[in-house]
Amino acid sequence: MTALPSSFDVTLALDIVLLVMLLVVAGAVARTRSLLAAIIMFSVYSLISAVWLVVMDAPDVAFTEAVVGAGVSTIILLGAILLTRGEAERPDWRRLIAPALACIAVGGLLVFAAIGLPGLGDAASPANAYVGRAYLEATPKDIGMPNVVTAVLSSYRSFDTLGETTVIFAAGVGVALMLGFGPRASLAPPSAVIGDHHVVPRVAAKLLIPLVALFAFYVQFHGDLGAGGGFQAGVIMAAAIILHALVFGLRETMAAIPPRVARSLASLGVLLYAGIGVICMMNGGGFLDYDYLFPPSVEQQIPGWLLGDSEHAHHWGQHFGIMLIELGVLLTVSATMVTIFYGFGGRTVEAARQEAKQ
Amino acid sequence: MSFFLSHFNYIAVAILMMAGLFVLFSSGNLIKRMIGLAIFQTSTGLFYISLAKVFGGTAAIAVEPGSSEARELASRLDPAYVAQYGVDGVVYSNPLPHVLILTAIVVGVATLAVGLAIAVRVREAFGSVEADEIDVLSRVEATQPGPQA
Amino acid sequence: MNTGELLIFLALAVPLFAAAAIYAVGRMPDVRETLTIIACIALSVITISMFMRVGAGDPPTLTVARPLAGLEIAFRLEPLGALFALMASLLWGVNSLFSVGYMRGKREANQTRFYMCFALAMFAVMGIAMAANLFTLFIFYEVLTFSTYPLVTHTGDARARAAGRVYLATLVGASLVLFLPGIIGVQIVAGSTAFTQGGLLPGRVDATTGDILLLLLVFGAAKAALMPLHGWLPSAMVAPAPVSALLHAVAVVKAGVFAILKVSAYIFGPDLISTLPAATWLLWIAAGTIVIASVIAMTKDDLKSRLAWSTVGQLAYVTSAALLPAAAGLVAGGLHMLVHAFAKITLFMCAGAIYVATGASKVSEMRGLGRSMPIVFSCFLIGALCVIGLPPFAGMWSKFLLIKAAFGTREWFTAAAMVISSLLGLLYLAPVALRACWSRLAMDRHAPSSVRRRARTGCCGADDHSCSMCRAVPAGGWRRQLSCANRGEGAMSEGTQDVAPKEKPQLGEPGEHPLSVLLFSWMRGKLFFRLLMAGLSALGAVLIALEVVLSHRPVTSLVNMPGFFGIFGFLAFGIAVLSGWPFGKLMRRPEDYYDTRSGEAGRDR
Amino acid sequence: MIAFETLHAAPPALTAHAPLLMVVAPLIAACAAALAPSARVSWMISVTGSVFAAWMALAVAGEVARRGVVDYVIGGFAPPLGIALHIDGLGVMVALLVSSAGVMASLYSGHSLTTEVGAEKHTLVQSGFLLCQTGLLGLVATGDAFNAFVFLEVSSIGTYALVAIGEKRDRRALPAAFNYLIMGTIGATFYVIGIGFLYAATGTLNMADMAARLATLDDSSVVQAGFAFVVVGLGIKAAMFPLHGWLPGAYSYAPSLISIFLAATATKTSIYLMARFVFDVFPYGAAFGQAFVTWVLAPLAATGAIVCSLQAVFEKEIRRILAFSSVAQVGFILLGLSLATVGGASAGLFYLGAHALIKITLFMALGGVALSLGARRLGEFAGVAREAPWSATAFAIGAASLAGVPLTLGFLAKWRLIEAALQAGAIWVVVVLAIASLLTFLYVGRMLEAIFFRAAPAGAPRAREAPVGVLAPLWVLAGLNIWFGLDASLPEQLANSAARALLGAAP
Repeated sequence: MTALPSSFDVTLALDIVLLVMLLVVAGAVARTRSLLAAIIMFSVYSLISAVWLVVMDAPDVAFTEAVVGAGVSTIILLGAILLTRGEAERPDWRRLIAPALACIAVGGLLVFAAIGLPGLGDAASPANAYVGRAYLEATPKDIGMPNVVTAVLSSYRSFDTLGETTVIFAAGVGVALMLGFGPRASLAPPSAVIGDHHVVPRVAAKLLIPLVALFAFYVQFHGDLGAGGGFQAGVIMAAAIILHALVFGLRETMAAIPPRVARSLASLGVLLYAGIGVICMMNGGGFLDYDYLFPPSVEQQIPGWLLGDSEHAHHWGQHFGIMLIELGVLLTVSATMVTIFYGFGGRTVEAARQEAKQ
Repeated sequence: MSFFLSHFNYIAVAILMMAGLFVLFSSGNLIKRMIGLAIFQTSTGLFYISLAKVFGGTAAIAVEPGSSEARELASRLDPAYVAQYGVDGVVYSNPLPHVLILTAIVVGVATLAVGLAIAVRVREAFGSVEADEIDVLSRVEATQPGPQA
Repeated sequence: MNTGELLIFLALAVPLFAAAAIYAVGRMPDVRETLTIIACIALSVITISMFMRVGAGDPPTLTVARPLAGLEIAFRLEPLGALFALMASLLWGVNSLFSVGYMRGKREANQTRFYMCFALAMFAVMGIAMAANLFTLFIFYEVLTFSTYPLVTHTGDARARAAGRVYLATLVGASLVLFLPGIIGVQIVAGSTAFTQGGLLPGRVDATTGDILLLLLVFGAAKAALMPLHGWLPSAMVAPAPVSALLHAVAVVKAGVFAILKVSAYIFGPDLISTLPAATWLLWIAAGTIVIASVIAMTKDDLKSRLAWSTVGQLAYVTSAALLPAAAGLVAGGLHMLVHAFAKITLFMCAGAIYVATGASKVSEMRGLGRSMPIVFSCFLIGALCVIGLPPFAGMWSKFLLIKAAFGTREWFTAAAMVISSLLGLLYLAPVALRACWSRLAMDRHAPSSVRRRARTGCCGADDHSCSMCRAVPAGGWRRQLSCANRGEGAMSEGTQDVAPKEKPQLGEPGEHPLSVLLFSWMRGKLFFRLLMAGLSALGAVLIALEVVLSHRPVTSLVNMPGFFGIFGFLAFGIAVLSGWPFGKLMRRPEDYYDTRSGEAGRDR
Repeated sequence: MIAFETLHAAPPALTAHAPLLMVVAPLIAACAAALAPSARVSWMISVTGSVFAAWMALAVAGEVARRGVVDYVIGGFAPPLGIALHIDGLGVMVALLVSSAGVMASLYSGHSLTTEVGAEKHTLVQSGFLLCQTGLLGLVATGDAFNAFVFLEVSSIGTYALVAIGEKRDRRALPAAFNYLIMGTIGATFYVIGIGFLYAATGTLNMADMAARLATLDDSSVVQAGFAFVVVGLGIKAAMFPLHGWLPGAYSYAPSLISIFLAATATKTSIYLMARFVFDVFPYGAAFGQAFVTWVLAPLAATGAIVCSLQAVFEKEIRRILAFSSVAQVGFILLGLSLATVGGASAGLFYLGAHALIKITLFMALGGVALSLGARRLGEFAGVAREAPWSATAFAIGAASLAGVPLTLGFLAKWRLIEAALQAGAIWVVVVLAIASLLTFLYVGRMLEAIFFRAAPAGAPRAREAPVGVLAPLWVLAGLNIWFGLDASLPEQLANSAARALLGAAP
């Protein structure tokens, strides 16, 4: 089966153009010595790859890459260089030989293998014809949900997602251990940083933050139907809080959501996720088998109109289960992102203080 | 030429990965290493997504069978192709790698956060984020006795 | 548990319990040493009753544990082992009495550790003696190594630590690299390592495997100090005299030759041994060891060093006996092991007594001392004559049996080596005592006469040829004697320094006996070395030339290559020498890596 | 001798879910520990979670002994669509190892953390420790290749930070943790790339399914590259020579709780996963896999065993000695596995278990003493035996076991390795083992000489004996070293069934 269209194809053209742009940006990151430039380039890299992902029919991934790669990663990186320094030292060219050789060797192996891969877009390749296709066919029957990616993520491979949520939680624990403690009293008052004359951003932020939070909820609950889900929503929710911290100062935000509460929420999210699994188990199913989310006596009480579609009524367990675990993911991701920001942000102010003293 | 086009993605992604790895290996600056690592991980995601693309496919969000949208999507393609590879008359891209890469991206940002947090602490402890300078200071440290509890 | 098993259990439990008890009462020296003596007596009673029971009925067997499928830690009483256990336990008692005197006299540190390790070593020896299989024997063989390591390094100075490192590295290295693979090989080939009457392996191995296993097992038992794995023994003589006695007479080297005897008798069996070419090679090596060690012993001025080299030679007698293709060899070997133990412990105790009393450790310093310490030197003479094998001492019988067995199996070379070595022994051991008694005191005119008088009171030790006795000096007198001895020591060394330049030039080293000077002084000339090198080169050339003519057992097709053996031999020799170099470097390198200098500065920051 | 066939450790309702509960119990405990109001409570939660996981691992062990393999489907979707846990004899062995190490470490943590980490961080440290345990157990239990990656990361991410908090004692913990993070992430990413190639070739992620499909495929460049990436990735994680650079630092400077747990488990689980890929997933009969084992794995393992033992001989800091020794011992384990016989695999896995026990003993004893002394270098440990005899003796037992002194577990482990090598006719392996063991003796001798036979310099700080809370688990472990040295039927049984599970189908 030929993989390529016979005529010129817009998708392929976009694909190639975007990849070339990615190559250029990656080269620029490698060359630049200014860390700020490298971070901005990396942000651009993420954004371009998000666009490329849309072209490649992966809107969910594109969404995540945009919020995580271009959003959160950039914030963390900027926070980090604020605390360290802005220039990288130029390495001696002789010390580039060994890395270059290693990279050429690994790259050679990759290219060697890539030549044996089926061509781009081959619908008959093992990757696309076997399990991938099976998901597309089985999802309407098993889950009854249009977004197959969400279905696979939260139901078929829900254990992966539990692990992934745990990774996020672990990152929160790690950052809190590294940066979360210390002389918190030295937090600078917001006026010293922002000043009262920054009225415009404050008013704008007051307007924006609820909207951003609302959008987060939209992304959260729309995940069944279109691109979106707990991760993206969680990051967006965190963005709202981070915006608050940026405009009103970390102390205000910490007063509203103390670091300890943020950490607790992160762990509660994972607990919620794992708890759903255990409930399914206690009702006689396997771990995370949402068909057993509620015992049969409860099942009969659920009115048919709740899901809006009688045809999908037998998927009630799946829907509720996915909703609940996505909620757990949202909690963990947003709380962890806030925790991470607190870590870096708290340090930022301290560092600024220390430098002012000297 | 056709072979080159159909495998261009893989080769480009391989080069991107190596660019990330090169930044990681060649740079002595811890922050820049983390950037390299992030590029390396992101590019790995691009590789998976390339695998998942199906020619003529659409995102794996089910289109109502028989709807106008489904008809419009099918009309662009050879009916035999749709019949063979479509699900309910629509050809979708493979959702599984998307799911995997969603996970991988999240793992990537987690790694980035922890790595940068450690880098910040390194700066606070050693006053530098350049690996060479830290090495020198570490070697000095090796001759110092440990603190007594 | 019947009586036999109970005896086995007690023989193991008594020394182990003694070790624990000694540690527990370490702060009370009198109680500690009483405990040691009581344990010695108890163990002797046990081993004597074991010895009486041997041969009556089924040998009692005691299985303690099965660590892995097919492996057992088990004990069984058999004649050779009972003999070894008896010998060791009796000598432990004698040695303990001696140690009390020696250690107190020298005011050594860490005495509790000393007695505890000694008891542990006896525990290991009992395990070795009664082991029912090679696996058990190996375990206790290693326990012996580790429990004696603190004894060898007892003084704790740099020299002792270096000796300890050589000791441990050689013994552990050989047992890891050679002994253990050999045992595992036996396990794989025979499915068991049990000591079996008439041999475990006959009928189960081909000649090549048998050769390899024999080489691994005999060289692996490095405690037997067969050349080239003998280096640890002379270097370990830095240890205190009771420890040397333990190493040379009671436990360590005897455990080595005992292991070889057991392997030969119960793993291979005399019949299989007689068919293995490796046994012949080993006999040659043993013969070489006998002669070379005796020659080296002649050149040593330090008495303990001389005795150590003598031990190397005498052990090779036992090894030879074990490898002679006749059961008679085993009997002779067992007897020689016993006799040598009693004789050597006498000699080492005498050396210790001389050292405690006068501080003299070199043969050259001992001239004339016999006049002040006649009992000690008489004992020394008896021990020496026993080692040499002169009638009417016990050594005669074992040597007689050994040489007879060698002749009986037509191993002329071995027989010749034994005879030559006995003659050499006559040259290097007997004169020590004779010259001490009949020469004038080395520092006669310079040392205060009180030294001699005090030296006389400090000495202890009595002996007849097969049983040693030790006279413990009443505790009250120790301190006085000690201070006298120390003062005497100081005075004597001063005296020696004064004397040295005035001594009239001699052909040999001071104290070297005239026969030795006569025989060997010519070796010290340059011409001799040139001649020697030329002779060796010529010999080598002849051997290489012979290669072309002689035929060999074809092992691989490579053998057909012209001059293969010459080249192979040269390369192997070169590799052996060169590989010794980095290892030696490793062992002797300065201890900077311990970080002592900065460490000391560091810990008192 | 425990007959696992008749072991019913848990009621049937729990046993049915035991494979999963083994993984999820520490996870829930981790969340609870993070919420705990005080350090004491979090410690109790940690102990409870670890004990529960170990209990479940025992229940799984009984099931595996009866049924051979335990599969547990998650979410009600059978593989290849869903994710299933898949535990065989090998998995049980490693799971028991990890969970019991977790119990020991958590018991120990009650006292060690108070001196090594600020009090405000205790709850989070316990949480991170439990997450690490979750990750390792999940890695062992899972039957899905990508799920294994996720758990690999779960176990790693928290650990990086946990290593880094060793900065309170030694600031070198920070660069070491950073290095560990970089190398660990590269390893995990390589693994993901390899899985990507395998997925491209087979279309599935379930390991059993993948194995079945690979068996029908021709040896293509895609599969070979997948193999290479998976093995290199896991090789980094397993500290396989020469990819071990991260390990000495990470083990040396971490708080002792973390060194204890990592030293006993982290590289072991990666070796486990690598073994599953090399022998189970890839058709071992294929010339490619065999060539890899013979010409790459075995020589590297041998080189690692010798070179790293040498490095340990010349190292000055006592924890670095142990860390280099760990790398060398990984070489021993891989040498056993590379024999590719049931005997060899059994010996290698036996060694794996033995080494875990030995290293946990050593690091725990060291932690107990070093806590009060603050010492790092060998010279500073002079005379510790007088001041802390119980810890020092336990250390000596562990060290003797490491060196392979008879009557200890380590000796039997070496015995089995040499026996397996001789049986497989691999004389050169015996030679390598002998040389490396000799070097092991050297560095073990150096450590013991410093601790036992050297007097502390005047004015040096005095070590205090470790508290009972440390000594109790420590002496349990030291006792196990001796007990198994006298009767190793339990580990032998586990290793044998593990080896059969691993190589049952191989020639």
